[in-house]
Amino acid sequence: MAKIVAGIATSHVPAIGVAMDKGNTATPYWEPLFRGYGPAREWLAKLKPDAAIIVFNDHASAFSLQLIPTFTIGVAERFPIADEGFGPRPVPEVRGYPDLAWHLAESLILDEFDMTIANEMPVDHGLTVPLSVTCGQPAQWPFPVIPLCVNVVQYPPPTGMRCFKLGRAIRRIVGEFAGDARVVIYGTGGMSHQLQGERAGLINRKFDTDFMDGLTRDPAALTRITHTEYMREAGSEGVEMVMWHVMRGALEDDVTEVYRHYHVPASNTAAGLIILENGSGA
Amino acid sequence: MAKIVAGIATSHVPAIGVAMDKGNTATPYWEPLFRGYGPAREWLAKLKPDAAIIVFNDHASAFSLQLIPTFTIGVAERFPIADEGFGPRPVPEVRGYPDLAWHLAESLILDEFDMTIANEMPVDHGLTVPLSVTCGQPAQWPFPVIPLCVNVVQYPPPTGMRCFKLGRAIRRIVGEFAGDARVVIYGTGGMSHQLQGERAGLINRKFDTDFMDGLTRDPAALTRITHTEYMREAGSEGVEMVMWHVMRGALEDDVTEVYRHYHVPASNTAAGLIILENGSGA
Amino acid sequence: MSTPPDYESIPGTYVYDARRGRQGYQLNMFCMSLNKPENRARFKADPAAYLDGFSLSAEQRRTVLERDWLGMLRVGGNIYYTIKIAFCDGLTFQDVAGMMSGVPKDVYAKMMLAGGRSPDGNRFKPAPGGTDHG
Amino acid sequence: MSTPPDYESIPGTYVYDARRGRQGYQLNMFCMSLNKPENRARFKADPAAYLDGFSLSAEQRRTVLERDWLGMLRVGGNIYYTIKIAFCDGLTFQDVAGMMSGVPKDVYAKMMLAGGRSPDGNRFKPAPGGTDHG
Ligand SMILES: [Fe+3]
Ligand SMILES: [Fe+3]
Repeated sequence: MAKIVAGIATSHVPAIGVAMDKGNTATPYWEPLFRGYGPAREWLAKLKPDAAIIVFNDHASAFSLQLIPTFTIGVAERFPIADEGFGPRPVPEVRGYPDLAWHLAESLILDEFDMTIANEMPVDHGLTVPLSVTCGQPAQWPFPVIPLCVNVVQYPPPTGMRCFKLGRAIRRIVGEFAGDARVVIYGTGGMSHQLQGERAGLINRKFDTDFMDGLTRDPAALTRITHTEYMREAGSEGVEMVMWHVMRGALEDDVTEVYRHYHVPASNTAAGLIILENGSGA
Repeated sequence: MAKIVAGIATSHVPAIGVAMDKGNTATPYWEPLFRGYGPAREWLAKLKPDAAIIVFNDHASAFSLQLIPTFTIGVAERFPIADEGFGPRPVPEVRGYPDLAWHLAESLILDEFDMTIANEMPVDHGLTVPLSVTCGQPAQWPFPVIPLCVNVVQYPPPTGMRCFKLGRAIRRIVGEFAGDARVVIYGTGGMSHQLQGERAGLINRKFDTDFMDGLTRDPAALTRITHTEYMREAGSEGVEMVMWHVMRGALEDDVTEVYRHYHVPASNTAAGLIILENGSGA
Repeated sequence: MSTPPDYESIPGTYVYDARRGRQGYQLNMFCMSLNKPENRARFKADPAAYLDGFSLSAEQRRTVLERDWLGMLRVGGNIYYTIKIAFCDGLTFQDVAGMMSGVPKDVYAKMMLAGGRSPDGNRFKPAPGGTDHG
Repeated sequence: MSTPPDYESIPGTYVYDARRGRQGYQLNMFCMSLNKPENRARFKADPAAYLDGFSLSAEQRRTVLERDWLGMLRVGGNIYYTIKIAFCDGLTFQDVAGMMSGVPKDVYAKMMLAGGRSPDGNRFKPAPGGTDHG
C-alpha cells in the first residue's frame, strides 16, 4: 500500500524563486535564508520520495475570478509553468501522477469533499518555489507531483479545520492506493505576511513560532484559529497558513519535528520551513 | 428573515425546451406531457416567490473537462443562455441575485462545503428547461435565480447524502439572510434515462415512483442509494436524481406533496415533476 | 484500483470514470469546440482538416468521421460531448440513442412510446460475476 | 449581512470579500489579462487605449493610469491581481508595499530588515469598536 511518509511546510515567496533563477542566493540579503534550506534539501535527497502532493494556492495564474474553486486537484500528465505577468519561471515542467491523482479525486468526492478536477492547469510560484527550495535546480524534478490548489485569494478560504480534515482523508485514501509509493506532502504559503494596504510588511514572529510549535504538539488547537485571527495577527496574506493544516492532517497523530528554519525578511514575508516525520521519534 | 418556502423537482430534458421553443406542445406526442405541467405553473404563479435557487447540471456548456467543479454557485448579476451546439435557446437571459448568492457562497464555504464561485457562467437547458416548464414563455423570467451547478458528467458526482447535506445547509443559511425573501428551490434532472450505449432508452417506472414517494416520506432512506444503483436501476444518466436531494434537504423534515406529474417518454427520458411544501399539511 | 468498479457489471453502459476521462479527453474537448458556431461551420465544411487541430488517436478520428456513435464511447467519448457532433448533423438524442442500441429509428421510437427499455434483464451483464435479479 | 464582519476592525487592510469581489471584478480581470505577453505589450504601448477594452469605472481607470496602488484596493483591486500592473512597470512586491504604506523605498526596506512591521499597535483600528491589546 502507498503511504505518506513525511510532510514539509514552507513559504512560497515569489522573490525566493527569482533569487534562485537569477543566481542571487549568495548575496548578503539572501544567503542567510538559503543557508537554512540546505539541510532540508539533504533530508529530501536522502528520503527519495516516489511522489509529492503539493498543497498550494494559485495567484491569479491558472484561475481568475471568473471561476473560483475552493479545492482543485490536478490529474494531468504534466503541468506547464505559468506566466504570472513576467514570463514563466525558467524551471522544468512539472510531471503529474494521474493514477494516484484520479484515485484521490474519486475517493475524496465520494468521501464528501467537493473537489474540482483539473485536467489542465499551469502552476505558478505557489507550487514551483517550494520545489525549488527543496530540490534545488535540477534539469528535471526528481519526482512526480500532484498539485492540490486551495483558494486563498477570494475571501473566504476554506477553514483550517476543513483543511485538516482534507489532510486526514488524503492520508487514508493514499493508504488505499495499490503499490508501495512513498509520498511526501507539502503545505505551502505563509508565514506571516501582508502584501497590501497601509499595514503592508506586518511580521509576527511570535505567532509564527507558536504556529510551528503547535503543528507538532497540538495541531487540533491550531485548527481553531479563525480567518480573522490569521489576518489580524499574521497579516492578510498570512491566512495562507491554512494550507499547512492539510499537510499536518495527512500525517499521523504523533509526529517528530526533524528540522525547522525561520528567517525574516524574504521580500515582505517571514519565510518558514518545517519538516515533520511520522512517529514520535527514536 | 428569508425563507425557503417550497421545493420543485423536475426533469430537464432538452427536447422539452425545443418543443416549447418551436411551438409543438400541442402535438399528440407532447400534449400529454405539457397538460401535466399546467397545474405546476398555476401553483407557482400563485406562490409568487421572490427568488429561486435552481440546482442543475451543466452539459458541456459552461464547463468543459478542463476544469470540473463538483458544486458551483453563480453569483453574477446575469447569466447568458449557453450555445450547447445548436445555438442558444430563444429564452430570456437569467437574472441573478448576487446578495443572496454571495451570502450562500461565503457561509457554505465556512460551513465546510467546498464551493466553486462563478462570477460568469452561461446556463444551458439544465437550468432553462425547468424555468420554461414552470413559468411558460414570459418576456422576462418572473424572479431572479441563483444557479447551483452539480457535476454529474464526470464520474463520480457528489453522493446523494452529500447533496442532502448541502440542502440542509442552504436551508439554514437562507434563514440567516436579512430581509424577508420567499425562496423556492428547484431540484432538476432525472428521472430514469440512459442516453448512451446499447442499453439506451432504459426507463424504470417503479424506481421513479418509489423515489417520488420516498422524497416526501423518508428522504433519509433515499440518500443511501449508491451511484451504481442509480445507474443500474434508472439508467446511467438517472444519476442526475442526486440533485433532487439538495432540494429535499433544503425543506423542513415534514413536507406535503402538493402535486405530481409523471410521463413517459420525453425523448429518451421519463419526465417527472413533484412539488413539495413545508409542513405536514392542513 | 485493483478490483473492477461494481458499475462494470451494468450491460451496454459506458460510465465516464477516471479511465475514460483520461482516454477521451482530447476527443471530448474537440466536441466541446463545437459549441461555437464558427467552429461548427469549419467542421462541417472539412471534417478531416478540422480534426487535424486536435490530438485524436487514429481510432478516435475514425469513429468521428464515420459517425460510429458506439465506437466513440469505447474510445473515451462522453455522450454529453459526442452528441454535439450529432447536433451538427441535425440529429437528435433519440436518433443517436437508436443507432447506439442498434435498431431502426422507428423501432426505437416505438419502444420509447411503449414505456422504454425495461430494466428487467438489463441490470447485469450475463457473464460470470453477475446475475439479473430484476 | 447586517453587522460588519469582524475583520473590518483590522487597520490598513482590504480583505477581498464578497463586497470587494463584486466591486473589483472588471478591474481585476483587466489585470489578469496582463498574464499574456502580447497584452502586456499593448498595455505598455497605450495604457488608455488598452483600458478601453474593459468596463472600468472612472475611478478604477484613474487609479490604474496614475498607479495609485492604495486607491486600486479601495475600488475593489485585489493585490494578487493589481501587482501584475507593477510587474509591467518593472516593480516588485516590496516596491509596491512601500508605496502603499506611504514610506520611501529605503525606509520600507529597512523596516523589513529590522524584522518587519510589528503587530503591536496594528491589530485594531483606533476608532470606537476596537482596542489593541497587542
Ligand atoms: Fe501565496
Ligand atoms: Fe441533465
